[in-house]
Amino acid sequence: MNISVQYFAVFREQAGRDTEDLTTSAATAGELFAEISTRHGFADSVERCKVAINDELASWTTSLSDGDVVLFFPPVAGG
Amino acid sequence: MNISVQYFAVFREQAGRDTEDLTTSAATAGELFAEISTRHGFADSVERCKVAINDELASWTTSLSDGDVVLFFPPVAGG
Amino acid sequence: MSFEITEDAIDPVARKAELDHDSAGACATFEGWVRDHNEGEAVSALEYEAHAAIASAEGERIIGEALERFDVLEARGVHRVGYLEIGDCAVWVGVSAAHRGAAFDACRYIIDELKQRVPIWKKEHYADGPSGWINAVTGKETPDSGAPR
Amino acid sequence: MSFEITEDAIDPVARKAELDHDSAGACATFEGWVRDHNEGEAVSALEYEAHAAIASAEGERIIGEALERFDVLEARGVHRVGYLEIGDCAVWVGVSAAHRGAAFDACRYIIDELKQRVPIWKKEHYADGPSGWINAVTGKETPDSGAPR
Repeated sequence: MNISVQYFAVFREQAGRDTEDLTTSAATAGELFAEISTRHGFADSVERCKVAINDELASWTTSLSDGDVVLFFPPVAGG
Repeated sequence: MNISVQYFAVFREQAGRDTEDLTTSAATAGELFAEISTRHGFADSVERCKVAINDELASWTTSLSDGDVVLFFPPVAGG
Repeated sequence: MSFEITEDAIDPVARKAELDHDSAGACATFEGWVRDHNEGEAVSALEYEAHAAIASAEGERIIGEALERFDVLEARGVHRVGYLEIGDCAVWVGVSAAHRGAAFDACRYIIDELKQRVPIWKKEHYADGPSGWINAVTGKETPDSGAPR
Repeated sequence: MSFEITEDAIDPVARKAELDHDSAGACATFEGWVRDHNEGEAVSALEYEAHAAIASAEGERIIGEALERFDVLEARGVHRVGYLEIGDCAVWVGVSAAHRGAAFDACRYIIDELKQRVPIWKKEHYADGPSGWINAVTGKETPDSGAPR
């Protein structure tokens, strides 16, 4: 399955890139996060982060489909 | 004892005047209020009103002195 | 002077500028506006009366209490008196603090205390009838005979 | 549009005008300012980043929730992104209501939810050292290696 990933804020700096195209066997957004998190050494746990799929907030248990654009958000800190 | 009384808001309208000079035997601000309240038919109870003596907020048990200026305030309603 | 009684239109921008502080991360403000109704009656205007000297002193005292009780940096208040129309700003309160919790709490403390303690009265002018003095305790108007009874 | 992400300086006067309502007796506003310190460190500036589309949609959702939960008339919010200096307004929230309790409660609800839910991040620039991304959950910065580890 081909997925396009986008990184924000500290994730972008830790991954050293804005976006990444990859082939994965991860079934859900959460599985993909775990896979990527290990590779890039993300320090934040899944409970405190958020994921969006194709520009809509999603849950970690959402299934991935071929061609999805997956956005990983580190803990937010507006205001 | 000669006292000068000033009325505000609804008290002024109920008393029909701004100020009033009077001779009283009332020992405290509260006694004076009771005396005046009966005469002018003030509808508000002492618990909800306030008194000031010589331009400082005072309590109903404050003793009166000859020449005091006593201000009677109906329930406040700012804002 | 942290609290003021004024006959002029309140300028929230100028007042808020007095709250500036490099350590401030939060600013909470409250404005009381003349609204078009009270207790089910259509209101056309409001008239505010104050004992300016005592109201100013009591307002200052309340601001001082807020600065002591809450972890805030600056606090200000102003209340307008005279004849106000629908939409006019009758009272403004502003607080700055490092964090938002204290800013909100202090702002609310100040307006709550102002409404209970400061000698200011309002008389409502109704769209369809005579006017009446408002009683903060009950929210209802006090009988207003206009003459001694 | 009740909530907006902007790169421009926030204009609180223009925003507040959108809250006008003849039935409004109360207006509560909150502003988040860039402060000169965080967790004991001297801050020289802040950089805000957002996913604008998702942040706007989530902000709109929060404003909608406030309008449903509280007895308020109008509610608006705006968050600025980009490079901000000490004293700049990063976020503004305003609510009008007939009575002050609902105005305060809704204003606080909106800013609390915005800070928890909207995809906005801030990077602090320190007076004496490198920069760091701030973590709303702990208030501490997240390790920022600047490169994959």
